[in-house]
Amino acid sequence: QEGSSNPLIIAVKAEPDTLVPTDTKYAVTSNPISNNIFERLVDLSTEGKFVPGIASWEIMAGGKEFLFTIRKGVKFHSGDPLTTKDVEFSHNRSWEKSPTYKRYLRGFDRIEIIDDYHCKFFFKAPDVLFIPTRYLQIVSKNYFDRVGEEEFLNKPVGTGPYKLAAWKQGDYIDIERNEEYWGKKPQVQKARFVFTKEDTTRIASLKTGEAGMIMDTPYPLVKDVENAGFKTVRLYTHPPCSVQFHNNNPNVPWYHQKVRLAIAYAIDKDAIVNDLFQGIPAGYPRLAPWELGYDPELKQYPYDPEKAKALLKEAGYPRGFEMPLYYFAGRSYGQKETTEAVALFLNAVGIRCKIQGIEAAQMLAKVRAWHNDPKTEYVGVASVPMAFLPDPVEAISTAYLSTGWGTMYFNKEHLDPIIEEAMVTMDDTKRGELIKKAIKILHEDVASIQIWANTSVYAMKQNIDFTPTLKNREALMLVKDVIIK
Amino acid sequence: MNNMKIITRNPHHLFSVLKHVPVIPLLLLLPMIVCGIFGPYLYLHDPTAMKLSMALKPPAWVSGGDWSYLLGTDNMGRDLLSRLIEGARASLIVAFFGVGFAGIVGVSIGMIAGYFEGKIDNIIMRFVDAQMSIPAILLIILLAAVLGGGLATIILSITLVFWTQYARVIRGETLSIKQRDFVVLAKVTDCGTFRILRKHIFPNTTNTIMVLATLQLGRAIIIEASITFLGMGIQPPATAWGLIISDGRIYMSTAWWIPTFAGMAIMITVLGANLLGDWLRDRLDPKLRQL
Amino acid sequence: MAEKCLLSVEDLKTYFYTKAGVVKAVDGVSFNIREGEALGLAGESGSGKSITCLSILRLVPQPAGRIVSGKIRFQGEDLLDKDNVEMMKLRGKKIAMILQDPLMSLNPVYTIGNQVSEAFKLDGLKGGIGIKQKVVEVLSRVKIPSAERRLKDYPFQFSGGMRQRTAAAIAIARNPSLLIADEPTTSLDVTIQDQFLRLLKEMQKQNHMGLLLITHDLGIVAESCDRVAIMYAGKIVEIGTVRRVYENPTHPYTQALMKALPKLGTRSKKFYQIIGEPPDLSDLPSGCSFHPRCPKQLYICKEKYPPLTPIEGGGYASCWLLNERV
Amino acid sequence: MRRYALRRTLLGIITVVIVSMIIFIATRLSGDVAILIAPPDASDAEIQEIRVQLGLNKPIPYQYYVFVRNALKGDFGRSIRYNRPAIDVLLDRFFGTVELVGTAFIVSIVTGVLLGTLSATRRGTWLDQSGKLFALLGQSMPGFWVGIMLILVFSVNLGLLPTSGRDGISHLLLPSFSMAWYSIASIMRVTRSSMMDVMDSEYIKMARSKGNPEYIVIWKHGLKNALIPVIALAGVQLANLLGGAVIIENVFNWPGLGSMIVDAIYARDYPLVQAGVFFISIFLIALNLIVDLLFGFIDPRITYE
Amino acid sequence: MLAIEREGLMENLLEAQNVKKYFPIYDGGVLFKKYRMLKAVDGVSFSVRKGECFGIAGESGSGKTTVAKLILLLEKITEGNILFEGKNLGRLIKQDRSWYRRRVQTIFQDAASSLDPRMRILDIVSEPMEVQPSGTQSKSVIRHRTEEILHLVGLGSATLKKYPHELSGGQKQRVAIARAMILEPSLVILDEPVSALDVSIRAQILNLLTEIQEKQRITYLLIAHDLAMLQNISDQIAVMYLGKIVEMGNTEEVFDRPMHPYTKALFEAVPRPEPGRAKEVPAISGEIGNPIYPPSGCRFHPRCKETVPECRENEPVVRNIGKNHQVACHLLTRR
Ligand SMILES: Nc1ncnc2c1ncn2[C@@H]1O[C@H](COP(=O)(O)OP(=O)(O)OP(=O)(O)O)[C@@H](O)[C@H]1O
Ligand SMILES: Nc1ncnc2c1ncn2[C@@H]1O[C@H](COP(=O)(O)OP(=O)(O)OP(=O)(O)O)[C@@H](O)[C@H]1O
Ligand SMILES: [Mg+2]
Ligand SMILES: [Mg+2]
Repeated sequence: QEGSSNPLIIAVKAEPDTLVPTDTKYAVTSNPISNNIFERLVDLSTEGKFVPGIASWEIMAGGKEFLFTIRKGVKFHSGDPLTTKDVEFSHNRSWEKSPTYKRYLRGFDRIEIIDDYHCKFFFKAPDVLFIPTRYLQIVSKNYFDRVGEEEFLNKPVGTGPYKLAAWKQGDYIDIERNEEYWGKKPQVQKARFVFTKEDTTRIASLKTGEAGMIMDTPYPLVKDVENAGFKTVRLYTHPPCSVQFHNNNPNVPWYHQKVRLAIAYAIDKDAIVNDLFQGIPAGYPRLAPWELGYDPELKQYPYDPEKAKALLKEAGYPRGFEMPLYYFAGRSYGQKETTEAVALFLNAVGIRCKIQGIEAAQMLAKVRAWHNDPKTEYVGVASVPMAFLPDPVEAISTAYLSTGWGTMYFNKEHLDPIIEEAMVTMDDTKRGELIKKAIKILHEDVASIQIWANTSVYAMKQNIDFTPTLKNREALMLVKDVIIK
Repeated sequence: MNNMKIITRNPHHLFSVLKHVPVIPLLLLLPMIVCGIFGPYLYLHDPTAMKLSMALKPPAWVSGGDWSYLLGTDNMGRDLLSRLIEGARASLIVAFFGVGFAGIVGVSIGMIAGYFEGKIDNIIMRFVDAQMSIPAILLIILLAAVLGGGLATIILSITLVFWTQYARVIRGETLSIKQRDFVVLAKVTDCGTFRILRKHIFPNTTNTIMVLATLQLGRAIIIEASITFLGMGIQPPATAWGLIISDGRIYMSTAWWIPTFAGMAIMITVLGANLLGDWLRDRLDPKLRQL
Repeated sequence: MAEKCLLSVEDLKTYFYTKAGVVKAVDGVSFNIREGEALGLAGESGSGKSITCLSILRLVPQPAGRIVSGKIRFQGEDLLDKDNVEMMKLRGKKIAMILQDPLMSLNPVYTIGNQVSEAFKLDGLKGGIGIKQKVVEVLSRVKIPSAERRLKDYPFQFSGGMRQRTAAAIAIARNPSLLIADEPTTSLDVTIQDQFLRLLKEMQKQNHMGLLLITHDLGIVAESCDRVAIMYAGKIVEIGTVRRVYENPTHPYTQALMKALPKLGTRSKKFYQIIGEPPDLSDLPSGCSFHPRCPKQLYICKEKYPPLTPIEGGGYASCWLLNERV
Repeated sequence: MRRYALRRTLLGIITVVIVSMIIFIATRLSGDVAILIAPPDASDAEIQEIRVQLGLNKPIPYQYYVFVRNALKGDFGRSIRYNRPAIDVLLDRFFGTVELVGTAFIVSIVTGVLLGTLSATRRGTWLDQSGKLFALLGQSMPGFWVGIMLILVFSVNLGLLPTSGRDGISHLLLPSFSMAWYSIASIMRVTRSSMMDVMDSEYIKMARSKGNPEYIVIWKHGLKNALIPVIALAGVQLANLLGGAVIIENVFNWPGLGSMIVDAIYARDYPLVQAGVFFISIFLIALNLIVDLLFGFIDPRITYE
Repeated sequence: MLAIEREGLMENLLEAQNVKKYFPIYDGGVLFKKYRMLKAVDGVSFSVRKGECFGIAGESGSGKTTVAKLILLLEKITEGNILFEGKNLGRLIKQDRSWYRRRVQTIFQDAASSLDPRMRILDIVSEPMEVQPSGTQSKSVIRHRTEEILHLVGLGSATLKKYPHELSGGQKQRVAIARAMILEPSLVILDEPVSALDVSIRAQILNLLTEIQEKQRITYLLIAHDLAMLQNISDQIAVMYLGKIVEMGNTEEVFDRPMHPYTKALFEAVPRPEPGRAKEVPAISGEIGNPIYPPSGCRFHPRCKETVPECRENEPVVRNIGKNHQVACHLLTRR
């Protein structure tokens, strides 16, 4: 059956800053919509394997060169054909606009256009992340040249299965099926993304039938929505919510591994996942089973307050101590709740937590200032980018390499060499072993305490079918996979 | 010449008015104030003691409820009643200190503007105008972004936002009191400016201040709740009603008691404060009816 | 004195039911006014003069005030029997009123022209030139200079005297048979007051109006009224022709008032003074309300209120001294 | 009148200038946008680069000068987040707010004045009592709570009205009422008491004694005078409503300036915050100016200095 | 009466020499305001001798209160001098000022508004003592003196603890008097001291005032509308019209032989409690002029029934007619 002419209404949490993928600063809010319009050079299968889409590739020179072959006959919504010029243009624009892109392509050397359908990326060292990050999305150079900057931004055109129909700022974005799509024709003809920040309202809009589907159902409401006769499906994305330590300062108790271990034992992670979040988020110890380097042996430290107290005593803190506990105050559900719960568990073993919710902009500034400050006292509940991206190397390198981001944990001696090696090991099995090793060190040293991993819950009407798979990891929402019965 | 007019114009004295008891406002307010002050001695459960296994218990009288958790529990298994009692404190602290500081600032500035008039007055009033043309909530959010969230910030923001109304009203009062004969007479008897402000003008504005303050209490509580609701206000582990609503609003359909009771706590307190304000206003000076 | 009785008030009682108690603002007042006659109602502040005239118009402040009993017969009909609509039609048309404060009695936000023309509109006249002419005419009658140019002015652009004359113009616009003037000149200067009183007299003569003039200035009564009633604490203590009351006051209160008045043409630094203060209407002294201040009080004064007793030379007074003499 | 209008306008302009300074300084003090948009492991040099790009490396007075210079040309800078001219982003949202706040405002004034007058002239009746209760409740509940409750009752349970979005009258009802209730209450209370004062005045006695029917006394003589404090309050209420919109727009997912500004503050999108707050203030100042002039219209004494 | 007999012996306590007070009135201008002058008092000279009661009469707006305010240092003199015991008020230094303020007190018309509603009677009455810079007296001394003075005005010690709104109008005015008298001033300015009171109370207050004057030999400057009262109480009287004194002199003299047409008209206009008194044709027409644009020449001429051409052109000068009687009118020179 062809999709009806009524649009499928999908309520999402936030409005994207822009749909042009090369320009976005807030990928999380852009992706669910822009990935229906734009495509990446590297596509994903439902199992999370990298597969050819608008291009196929070949890795050469031990991971230093990547040759892309563009699929012929692919057209942008503007009618312009997709060529390597567009790839180059997209690359350049991303390089210029997106600091994140620039960082992902750390070892990038140059790009070479061979002909309209072939181009080659050169790297200075083997880059294991270039393909897995799939960061490059393709915009049209011809279109840009023709319409200029403003229109390029306001009426973006991609090669994807849907094209932008309308964007009412602050209200909704309409997309409609691209009838000339090179791939399989999706069933849904039109869809509308409405931005409903307020969780309660988003749920209500599903219940009243205004929305056919909503994203980011808050965990406590999943049961409620199900009871009201709606279908829910889950997508296990990461980043895990974890307790993190700044271990640069030898004068704080949590500088000592024993204390961190005690903390790990003191927190009942299962209770948080099951009672606070009704069992919805996943409680992976570190990596998810499908991830490279997953270690089935690795287990969470169990909840054992007695052991925690004993460890504290051993470490010389029989009567506990005072500890700050920061979190990013914002509006993403779960962080604050987790923080409060962690504080309560820790209080029970004598660690008196001073919770401080700090708004993102200020927190980031603080973290930045703390980076190299050996006097910092920081323990926080936060989501470190852990396995958010297809290859754990990316996350481990950004979070735990001593040159990484506002990092809290350093282990120059043991960890850095392993990570550095993993970063240039193109062979998956070998890299997997390295990752396993690094993770083990992190786990044993209690660099951080994983509590739960983010899980996106989609709720929809019964007649709508949508099963998020690993290919939705960044995209989060691909309308082409939706079937309306 | 009309007796009637003289009677109503005669401003009552605060103390003589306070001898009477405003029953309903006090019935509404007193429990809240008692909770705010004696909270720690009142609650049955430690408001921060969570038992995740007890999460989301409904109020006692609803099936599945537990009489030791009279109003049910929240998502962390904390006793809602105890949390509401604890929350009273934050709300009242914000309200009292915010409104109090705003009063001190606003009244002093208002008296100065009104008494000296001229340039000072002009400058002050332009600032007041400017500030009043930025909606209070927006200004507070901006301030919260500058100062970071938390109790102190909210108190400070409420002070910074609320002083203007005092300043405006008190300036007006001062302008008219200043014209009254007793102030002129004080000048004739060689009272200094400070003495006149302190002994003659200020005491005559206390009625207005009291009325304004009680009416603002309610607004302060609502603003605090609103800011907290937006995530910029009070942060845990502190508890405030706005925070309970804010955290509990997603339970609206599954655990209605959390946002409902917290909302009612706000409503009752604000209602009490407003009623008290009305009562004071009617008693002290019917002229103030327009505040 | 063959004139018909225009208004007769009999035993009027108007009370205010307040939290502090019942205020007997008007407590058994009787008098009458004949056509074309001017009655002065004098008395201290708070003695119930204004409430008396508001009662006549049935405009006692609601909801506290209530006409408790009595009869107000106007041209033979009892006003207290009329319903609101009938009263409304009577007001302004048959009984008009001028209030004390010229600043307050004109609506500050409407032009003079608008407010005066209202009176005519109530008579069913539609707006336009016709009304304007009438407005100008009535304003000229009260001697507003260049009235036509000032129709668009607001009350605050008029001087006190002019405002008061405008109020008078509104009152006489529909040729009422009774004009009630409640202290119409208190806030005016003597020279302006003089002008206004003359105007009032003139209008009264022209239209053959009954006039109830309320004032506490005995001088004004003497010059503008035929008869005078002296009120004290909600009651009329003495009533009679002006000449009789002034030359031969009977009630001790009237006597005291006459003596206490500073008079032109004399020179003495000592004035006759009435001791004490006017009573509180919600807590009147027993018996005769004046007895605590009365220099001639008797035993009975403390116990019973004296009845109105006719006096030789005309009029009545209510004092036990009279009764004894009788 | 002309001179009065001119003076008020001049004062309005001074207010605008002060407002722009307050906003400008507050945004600059609120944190560093560069850190927020830079990737977490960006070096200090990279961050500085972003600052230079955004013109944030210059001293604040100079930045202010640039802001004023451009603002006078109608250019409020580019939104950092949306990478569009701030004024465009703003105009997309502006009418949403105007629609919402405008409706709420008109509803509050009309209902407030009507109820207030009725309640004042029928003192002590059930109408008065229930009016007072309605007003008291409205002033005692936070708007967002009312909003959430209304959604629960009218949308979810009764299914009568939509929960969110901006699409015609049915979408407007709940949000505008959750905002307006407070204002209706304030306006009603002020109208009521002001009307009660006015109805005690001499000119009302005079109007009655002229033989005017009660409706003329109330609606012509009473109301216009009673409106004077109401108009003064209207400006304040408008500011309240605009502030309330910030929250209500979030609750009802209404595309307006309020929610945009809150997001922009979170994102430290200075140009957008500035433009947004500034726009709202100018809007308010302009409306207050109109209110002032209206004052002159209703109360002739004011313009006559 | 006493005053006149001893005339030669008495010195002037207060002397006004061609005193002017102009108020700037806003008159347009948006950025830069423009002003016009309101001539509230425009060249007034008089002298008040020790121990006497000097009355000022005149219509509303004629500048009576402004004169009082100038004497009380509540307004700055625009031009001219006021001398008190020979000292020029315009040049008082700080100590002199507080000395002067102790010597000169005032009582206003509306007692209700001249008592601070938030203060107890004790504090109200004793305030002038408390703010004395010279050696603060002890509380008991102050209290004693307060009781004494309250007794003088006929109020018991029970009033000490009361608030003004607990008192009646007459009592309030007594309190105001007590406050004015507590420092034993030499000059008291009475601005319509009884016009807000009921007829039956007026006499009490006036008697009290004269009693105190006799006891303490205080000088009064009495401002009033009520001519009958002025005639009875004051020794000297000045009649003001639009900021100028039109006639001044010994009270008896002025009342017996009013010379200025305005004075005559004023006397004529006063309603008298004498039924049947034949009144003349309207005493006076029109209203007092506008002090911003006062009429040319004699300010009274637009309302005057006896104008001569000069009246419109020249301001009449003040002339002595008789021993203690001055008038400013062109008619006099004509005669
Ligand atoms: N609305 C009211 N509620 C209660 N008492 C009232 C009201 N109006 C008047 N009174 C009382 O009624 C009494 C008579 O008042 P009224 O106004 O008639 O006095 P009056 O003789 O006109 O005095 P004045 O000379 O001051 O005008 C006064 O004691 C007053 O206190
Ligand atoms: N502060 C002031 N600013 C401007 N004009 C003033 C001021 N004070 C008084 N005037 C004006 O000066 C003139 C004289 O006023 P003043 O009060 O002295 O009159 P008055 O004789 O006391 O009148 P009344 O009998 O009404 O008390 C009036 O026209 C008044 O409007
Ligand atoms: Mg009266
Ligand atoms: Mg005066």
